[in-house]
Amino acid sequence: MPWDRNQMAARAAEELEDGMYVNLGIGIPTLVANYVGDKEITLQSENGMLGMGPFPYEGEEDPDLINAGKQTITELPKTAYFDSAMSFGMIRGGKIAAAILGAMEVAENGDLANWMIPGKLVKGMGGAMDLVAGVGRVIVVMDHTNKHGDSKLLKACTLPLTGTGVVDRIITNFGVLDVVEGGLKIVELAEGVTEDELRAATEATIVN
Amino acid sequence: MPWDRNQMAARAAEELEDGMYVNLGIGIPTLVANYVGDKEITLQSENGMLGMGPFPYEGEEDPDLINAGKQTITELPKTAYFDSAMSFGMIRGGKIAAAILGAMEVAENGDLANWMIPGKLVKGMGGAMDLVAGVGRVIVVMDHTNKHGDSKLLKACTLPLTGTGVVDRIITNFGVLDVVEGGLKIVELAEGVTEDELRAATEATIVN
Amino acid sequence: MKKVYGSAAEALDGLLRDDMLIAAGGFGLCGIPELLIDAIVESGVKDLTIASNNCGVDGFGLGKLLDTKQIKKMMSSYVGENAEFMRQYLSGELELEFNPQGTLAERMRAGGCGIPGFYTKTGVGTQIAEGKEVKQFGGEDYILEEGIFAELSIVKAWKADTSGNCVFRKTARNFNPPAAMCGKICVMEVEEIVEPGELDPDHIHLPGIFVHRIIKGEHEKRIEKVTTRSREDA
Amino acid sequence: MKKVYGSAAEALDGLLRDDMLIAAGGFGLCGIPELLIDAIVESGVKDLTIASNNCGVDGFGLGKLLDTKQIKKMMSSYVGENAEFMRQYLSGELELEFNPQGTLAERMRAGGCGIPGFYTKTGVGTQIAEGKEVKQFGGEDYILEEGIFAELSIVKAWKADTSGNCVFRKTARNFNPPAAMCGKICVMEVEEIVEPGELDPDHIHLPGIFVHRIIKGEHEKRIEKVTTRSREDA
Repeated sequence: MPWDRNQMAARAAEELEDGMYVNLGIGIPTLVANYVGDKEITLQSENGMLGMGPFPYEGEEDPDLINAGKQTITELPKTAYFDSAMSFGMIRGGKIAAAILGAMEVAENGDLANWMIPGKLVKGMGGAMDLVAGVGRVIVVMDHTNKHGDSKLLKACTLPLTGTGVVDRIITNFGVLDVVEGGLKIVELAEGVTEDELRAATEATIVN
Repeated sequence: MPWDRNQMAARAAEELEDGMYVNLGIGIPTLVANYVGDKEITLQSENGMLGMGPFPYEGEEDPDLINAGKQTITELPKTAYFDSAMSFGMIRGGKIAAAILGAMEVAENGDLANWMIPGKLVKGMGGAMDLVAGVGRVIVVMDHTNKHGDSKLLKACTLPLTGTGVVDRIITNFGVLDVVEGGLKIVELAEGVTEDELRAATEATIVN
Repeated sequence: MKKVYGSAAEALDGLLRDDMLIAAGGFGLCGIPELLIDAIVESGVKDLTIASNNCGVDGFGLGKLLDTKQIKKMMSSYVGENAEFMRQYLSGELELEFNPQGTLAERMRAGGCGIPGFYTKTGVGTQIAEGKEVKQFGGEDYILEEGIFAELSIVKAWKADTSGNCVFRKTARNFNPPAAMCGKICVMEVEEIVEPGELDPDHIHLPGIFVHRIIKGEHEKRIEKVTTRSREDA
Repeated sequence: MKKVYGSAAEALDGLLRDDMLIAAGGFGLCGIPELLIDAIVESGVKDLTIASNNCGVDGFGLGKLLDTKQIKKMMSSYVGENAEFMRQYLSGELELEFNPQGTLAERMRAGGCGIPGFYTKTGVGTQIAEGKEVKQFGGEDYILEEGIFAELSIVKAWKADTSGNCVFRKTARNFNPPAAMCGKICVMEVEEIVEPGELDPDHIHLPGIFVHRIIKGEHEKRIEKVTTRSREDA
C-alpha cells in the first residue's frame, strides 16, 4: 500500500539534519514539521521569518504573524523577523539548506513545474522560483500520479517551468527517487509497493 | 578680503533648506553644521546614521558612535542607525538632497577630483564617489587656489576623478560659482573681492 | 517640514494621476496599507500599474481597486487568492507581469537604492527569463532584472515617529520597507505616531529619509486564513 | 548545533588557509573584530586578501596583519589613517583594489544575497570604471560591479543569542551585516551572549542563519579621533 500524506511527510522529515535551516512549502510539506522529532531544525517562512512556530491556540491568532501560506502561526524564542528583500537574500544566497516543495510535474533531468496551468490555473510562482534557484537541496513531495492516474514524473515537463535541473530528490506515495545522470534512481520503495509497480507508474527514465 | 573657513561654511549653510537631508564631508564642510540656525536639517553620516548630533562633552565619548571622519559624535532624538549597505542605498538612491564636500580640483564641466594624488597621496575615495553620483545637489567648498597660488577651478581636472559632471555649485574663499553650460558662472563675490580678482585667480572659463 | 497629515486623502493630495506606477507594501492581507487603498478608490484615479506581491482578496485590500477597475496592470508573484483578479486576467482586461517573489522584493530595494539592474539565478530557463539579458558569472547563467522606480509608494508600518522613522511588527514588515524605498514619494500609514526619541535609534527598521508623509488610523487587519491547533495537541 | 565557541582560535579552527578571501566588518576602528584579528595574527596564515572598508591603523585592528605582512591584497575604500599601509602599497608589497565605500558595501550584500553583479552610477567615468562593463539604463551610463563571495567573514556585534541572532550598537553596525552575509562561513565576536528569547525578534539586525560560530570577549574599542566640545559651548 502506498504511503499516505503523513507517511510521505514523515519520510521527508528524515531528509533533515540537526542544525538545518529549512523552507517548507504549502500542503504536504507543511506537515513535515510534525515529524522532525528531536532534531533542531529552524523553519524559514519567506514572508520574513526565521524560527517559525506551530499554529496558535484558538483565540491567540495575530494578524501580523502569518506564514507564506497566509496561515496564522506563532513565534519561538529563536525567532527573527526581517523584510522580504532580506528574506530572499538568504534564500538566493544559499543560506537555506533545503526546501521541501510540492509539484505538478518533475522531469527526469530535475526540471520542476508547480506554478501554473496555462489557460486554466494562474496562481503565480510566489517564492518557489527563488527557492529552487537558491537553496542547497530541493526535495519534492507529491503524489506519484495525478488524478487521472498519469505519472507526474516525466521525461520532460509539459507545464511552464519553475526551475531547470533543480530537483535533487522526489518523495512520492510510491517511494523515494533521486535525480541522477540519465534519469531517476530509486532510493527506496514505500512499504508494500514493488519496484515493478513504481516503474509502471513512472513515465520518466529509471536508471540503476 | 576673501572669506575665511567659517565664512565659507556660513555661506554654504545658506544652501540648505528646511527639511533637507544632507551629507557633510570632512574639513570645512563639517563646520557648516554650526551655521544652519533654525532650519530643520538632518545630517547623514555615511557610516550608518541619520540625525547626527554635535561632538560629545569630554568624558562622554562613545567608541560605538563616530561619524564618517571617525570623530566621536552624539545622537539626537530623531536619530536612526543602519548598516553601510542601507546607508549607501539612500545615497545612491537619491534620497539625500545635498552633499557638501571638499575638493582638490573642480573642472568647468563639473568634474571633481578629491581622492588621490598619484605617487604622492593615496587616501581613497571613501564614500565620495557614491555621494557625488547619488545625491541631489553637490556643493563643493574649498579654497580658490592651492598653496602655490594656482587655481583649483580648472578647465579640466589633472588628478584622478571622483565623478564626472557632478558638481553643481562651488563655494570658495573668493565667492560662489555655478557650473553652467560652457563654464562657471559667478553667483556671488566674497565681501571685498572684486570680479577681476576672482577671474584672475581662476583658470576655468567664466561665462556670463 | 511637517510629515504628519490628517487623513489618507490629505496625504495623497497632489500625488495621484491616471496611468501612474505605485508600489504597495504587504504580503497577502498582512501589513497592507488599508487606509491609503481606500483613499485611492475614493479618488477615482485609473489605469494604475501596481507593484505588489499580491492583489488583496475579492473586496478587500488591493482587491477593491480591481472591483472598481482602476488597475491596468499588476506586477506580482501570486494571485491565487483572488477570483476577480483571475477573471480580469484571463479575460484580458488586466495585464499581469509575473515576478518571482524574491525578484520583486529585490527589484523594489534596487530601485530605492539607485541600482537600475542586477543579475539573479531565479527564473533562468523559465518563462520569466524570456526577453531578458542572460549573462554568465562563474560559468553559470543569470538573468538581468531591473530596479523598480515607482512614482508613489503606499505602505503600512506599526509605529512612526514624526520625523518618519518607522518600526514594523512581526511578519507585517514583509514588502513594506523595499516598497517604501522605491517610491519617489512614500506615504506611510501607521497604527501609532510617536515623538522623536520614543523609538530606540537602534531599532528603526526604515529610516525617516524614506518616508515623506504619514497618517495614522484604525486598521481592520483581516486574517486571510485563520489556522489554529487545539489545546489538546499540546 | 552548537554555535558558541570558547575562543577566537577555536572558532577559527579549520577555517584558515593561505591565499584565502576574508571579508571583515568595521568602519575605521569602530565595530571591528578585534579578537578574531588577533587570532589570525597568531595563526600565521598568509597571502590573505581582505575585503574591509579600512585596514585599521598602525599596530591596531587589521593594521596588525599589515605589520606581520600576512596580507597580500586589500579591497578597501579608504586607507588614509595608516602609514604602513601606504608604505607597503607605494612600494608594491601590497595590492590594493580601491572600491567606493557604497560599492564595497553593496558588493558584500550582493554576494550574501546570491547576486553576482549589479549596476551602479558610482565611479562612472573614473579610474574605478576601467575594465568594467558599461550599460545604459534610461539613457544614462552605469557600470557593472560584482558580488563579493568570501570564504570567511570576521565580524563584530554587540550581542548575539546562542542561535546566532545578532544586534549591533549605534554606528558600530556599519559594514558588519553585509560582511557577515557574504561569507561562506561567518565567525562573529560579541560583547555578550544571551539565550534565545532575550533579544526581541523584531529587533534582530542580523538573523542567525548568517552566523555560524560565535565567541565572546573583551574589546578594547579604541577611539580613532576623540573629538569633544567644551561644556561652555552649550
